[in-house]
Amino acid sequence: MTQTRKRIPIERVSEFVQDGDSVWLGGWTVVRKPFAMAYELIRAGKKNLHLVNNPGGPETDLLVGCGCAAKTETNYIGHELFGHPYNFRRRFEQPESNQGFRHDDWTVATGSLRIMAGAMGIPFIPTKFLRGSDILNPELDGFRDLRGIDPKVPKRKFMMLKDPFWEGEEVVLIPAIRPDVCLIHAQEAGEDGTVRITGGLFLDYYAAVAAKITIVSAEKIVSREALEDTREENAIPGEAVDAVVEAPFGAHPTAVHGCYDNDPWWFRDYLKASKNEGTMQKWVDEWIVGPGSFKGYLEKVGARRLGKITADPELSYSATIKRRLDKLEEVN
Amino acid sequence: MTQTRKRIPIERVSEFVQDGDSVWLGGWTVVRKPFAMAYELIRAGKKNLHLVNNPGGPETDLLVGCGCAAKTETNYIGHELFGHPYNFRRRFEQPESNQGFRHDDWTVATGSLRIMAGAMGIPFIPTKFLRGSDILNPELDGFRDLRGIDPKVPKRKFMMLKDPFWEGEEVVLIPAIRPDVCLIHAQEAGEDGTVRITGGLFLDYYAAVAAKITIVSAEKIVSREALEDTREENAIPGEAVDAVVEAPFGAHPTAVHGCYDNDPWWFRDYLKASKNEGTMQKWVDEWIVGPGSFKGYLEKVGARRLGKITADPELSYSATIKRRLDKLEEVN
Amino acid sequence: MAPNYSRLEMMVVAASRLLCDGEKVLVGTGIPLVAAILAKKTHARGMVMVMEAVAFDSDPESLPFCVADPRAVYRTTWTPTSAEVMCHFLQSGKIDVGFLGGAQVDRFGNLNSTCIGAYGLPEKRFEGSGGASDIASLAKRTIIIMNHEKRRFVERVDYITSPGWKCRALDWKSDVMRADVGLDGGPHAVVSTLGVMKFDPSSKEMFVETYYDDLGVSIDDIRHMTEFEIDLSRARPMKPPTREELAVLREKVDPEGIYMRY
Amino acid sequence: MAPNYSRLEMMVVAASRLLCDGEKVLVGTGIPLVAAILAKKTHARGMVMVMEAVAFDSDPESLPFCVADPRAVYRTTWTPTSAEVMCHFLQSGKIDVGFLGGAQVDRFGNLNSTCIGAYGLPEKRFEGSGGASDIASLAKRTIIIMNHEKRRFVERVDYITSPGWKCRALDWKSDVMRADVGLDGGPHAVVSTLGVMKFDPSSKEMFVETYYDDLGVSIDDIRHMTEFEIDLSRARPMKPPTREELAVLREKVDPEGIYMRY
Repeated sequence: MTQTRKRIPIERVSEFVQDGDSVWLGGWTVVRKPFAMAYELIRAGKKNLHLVNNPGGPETDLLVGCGCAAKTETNYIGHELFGHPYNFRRRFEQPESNQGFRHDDWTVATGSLRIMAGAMGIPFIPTKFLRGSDILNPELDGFRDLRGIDPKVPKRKFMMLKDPFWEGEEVVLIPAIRPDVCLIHAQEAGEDGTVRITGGLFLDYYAAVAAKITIVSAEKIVSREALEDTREENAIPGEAVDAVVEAPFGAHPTAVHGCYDNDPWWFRDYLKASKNEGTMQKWVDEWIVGPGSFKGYLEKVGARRLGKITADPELSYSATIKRRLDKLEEVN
Repeated sequence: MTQTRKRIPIERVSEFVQDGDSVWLGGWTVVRKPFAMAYELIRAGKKNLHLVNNPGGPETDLLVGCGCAAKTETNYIGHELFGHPYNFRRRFEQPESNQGFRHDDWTVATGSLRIMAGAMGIPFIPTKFLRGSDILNPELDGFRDLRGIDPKVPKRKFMMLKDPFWEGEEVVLIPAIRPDVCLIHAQEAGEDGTVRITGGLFLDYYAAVAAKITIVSAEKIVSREALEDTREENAIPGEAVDAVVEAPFGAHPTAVHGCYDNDPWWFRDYLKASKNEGTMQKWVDEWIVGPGSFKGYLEKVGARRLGKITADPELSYSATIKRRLDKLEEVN
Repeated sequence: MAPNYSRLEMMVVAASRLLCDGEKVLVGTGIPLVAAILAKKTHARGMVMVMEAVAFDSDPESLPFCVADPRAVYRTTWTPTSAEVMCHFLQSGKIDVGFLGGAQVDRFGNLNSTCIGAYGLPEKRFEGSGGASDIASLAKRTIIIMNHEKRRFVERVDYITSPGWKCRALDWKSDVMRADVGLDGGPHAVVSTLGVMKFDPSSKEMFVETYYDDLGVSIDDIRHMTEFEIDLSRARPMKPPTREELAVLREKVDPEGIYMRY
Repeated sequence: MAPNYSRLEMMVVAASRLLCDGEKVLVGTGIPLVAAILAKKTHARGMVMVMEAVAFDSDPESLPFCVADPRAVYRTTWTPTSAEVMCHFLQSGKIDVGFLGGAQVDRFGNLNSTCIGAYGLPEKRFEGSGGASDIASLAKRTIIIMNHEKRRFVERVDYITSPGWKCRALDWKSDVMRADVGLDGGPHAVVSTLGVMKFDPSSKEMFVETYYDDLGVSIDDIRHMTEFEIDLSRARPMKPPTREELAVLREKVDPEGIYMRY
């Protein structure tokens, strides 16, 4: 077996990400998002990141809001039913806050195909989706002025080709996604990087393989022997992972199957704060800069709130938490 | 949950396969091959089948030897270290036994890509493999005279395309595989068709989704509740399966992880018999036609031999069986 | 006596009735999820409810907050990724019904969930397609559910996120029928807070099939709340929710009022 | 005193020595498997042994009979399919070493495992490429292992299953260097029952690096058993197997003699 020990402390994550890198953020909207690592990137003041994911959640809105991202390339950025991605929106709706920000719209299926192509090392893949939609409208291509110039952006958004093999249908060729860095949060990982994920892998395996560098934070670092016992549940081989971080509650405020649920208090506060630049900056100071570390952040969240969102082991989610922000009761 | 009960007796399998169909045979060379179902096709006298698999094992050599197959399209047909696929070979080496038989050569990786494309419903997929190899040599295309004529054969074997998105590499477009029928043997299945496979799924999921009709035989039919408990190990959803058959030892003489090992006595006898048409026909009469059913076949194999190959539950294979055919001891 | 249910509830019940037992239904986050679960817990027990992120043949005990929610995979027997759900099942034509919300719809059932106003400098930017464009493209039929407002039922959507019956040509310079760009399926119904709209088999334009008469909705209300001219000639009153439908919706599907905002 | 080991054993030991600790090695069924397991159980404990069907980071306790054998996945932590191994790891350039057998090899390391004679009507038809063509195409380097016979070391292989240094052009009408068809990597060594051959960095032609002197092999033997002209000027004697190498091979790797035919 491979002998490499890849464990690093969370403070070292930002060394693996360079300004300007394309970064895939694993998970799905408000589930299993690599928040502890995203907070590190913000504290390290990363700039000009090109964020790719499928789809993006609060971590993406936050990185946009903190000025870390110059480009987003995804099918969705939002908080599901909790509310709207105000930082992301502001870049569009208020030209003065745009700051050269660019966004390229895709879809869940085509993003899946594109990161699969990236994992396979092939430059493109055909699809039957996108025909008839403005998502391919060349006049509405958010990356139009970057194509052929920015090496992290494909030279074209798509190409049509008539199938030469079967019925001769016109299909759409779409480019692979090739991230520089992939950040994933998982339930368990081994010292060698093997990753166990339950209750939904999303596209994390493909992204881990497609990226040049992959870092996984996990609720728990487990032994090789434990991972041998869960073989059919292990989702990513250690060979696709460059570093692992032990970070309990490392996806907070998003949910982790079998571990904890969404933190509605976080969403309530964040949504209120993110509605304008000023309150947003105050929120960042209070919740990210101030605590100074992920440990400090969790202490600020508090054991009672973390207890409230802890999952029922049988159900894999919290059976008691309330999720309506307008009727939320305080915990303290 | 879906309520459909899809269980059929093994005798009904042949109703799902029509003469001339393209048939995907699951498993991998000498592992988890759908033998009980292949024997049914032989007893039913199926003709002109177009066999696709990745790769083929003794079941393919046998179907070729029994005159059931008019075409094979795969990367390998053989018995691994046990010996050579004499029936398949004869179609090439002895023109008088060719009978219009056609073979199209591929590779493991490109066969994988092609059945993935079939599962995705896209007509082709790009690859970086095959360049520089005679496998694409247009003058050595085994299906050359069928292209554009036989609707089960792609109009072309491949097409070159210069990548328009990234570095401009010349890649090879290869056609999807779209089987009419997929036959798989698994460790467990539910009445609704959900399939649990451990120790190697091979390409069975993709083939099950790509095929118009999928039939799964399983060592054991298990309850919905049992399948809920093994969720992360379940490989194929019931929605991709049209019928399930309970067939203990249904992959004999090939190995099934956790259940039984290869039967070396079978390979010894088959290899000896398959060296010429006459002894082959005798073998078929003795082992397939004579016993009349899979039950009769297993009785003929005998409980002692089946006991010998039964897997150690901890190891998932038999720790005691000897695999050198030249030193095999009899069991009776 | 005033009805004891809301237009939101009527909308969810009306939508749930369009789902049939035995169908594979690919459901989006939000109200579609509520209506699909209601169907599954009433008349369509054998419906296979699929969500793009991970849930396949889902039968949740507690209402999922999104399509990736651990509630959605409780006691399922398969946890695919969006590669399997969207690329293998949807792209290969194996999904019977797509069930979607949106911000704008037009007479041909084109859906916009991207932005209001010009794409480059919109008045309002939304979260984006998610899987909506994919689902509307290749499900065998699509059901749309949304609030009935004039700014939502528009003459022409500002951006075609999800193609309806008449959508962009492959040169993206004109509009053509969806079959001309290789798409099967198409919008089957738009279920709103005022009624249920369907599409004329020959013109492919939206018409009113039923309206929520019992809740005081008139066909004139629909006319006024719809920016484009809509055929009202076939409109008939909607059958109110049954006691069972309301009870299951309120007590089992969304007791917390997460989506129904009681 | 005559050596207490066979040419087959020397070949397996010589091949195992070419594998390095820490490398990801994609191994074919048969003798390559034996040599790779020997390396893993001696000097290359941290080598990641991968097999195309399912085994990833394999460290079997009992010799697998093929790359799909349950023995290959015993206590592994991941069971991929050939889609992951071949398409994700190999195609994307993540495999360090490909390790293959074959029926014929030529001076440029092209391998044939398809047929002897004309493709349409061969003297001898073999099982086919399996994963050999893929592995030889995109592993960072390829090691070939085969019996040294004149009918196997040929001027020109009858069919290029697996491309070597000079292979088919993209019009399939001429031969070109592999870089010209977009392939990286290439044959690194051919380990035979007589010696170890490498490829000249500039001409890309095979030359003899070592021969099994202790077993009575001379460079003239290699010349006579090779159909094409081969450079012998750099040949030096091979270091015999160590006691440990032989002990591990005989007692741990293949005690039954399945591959080694004791």
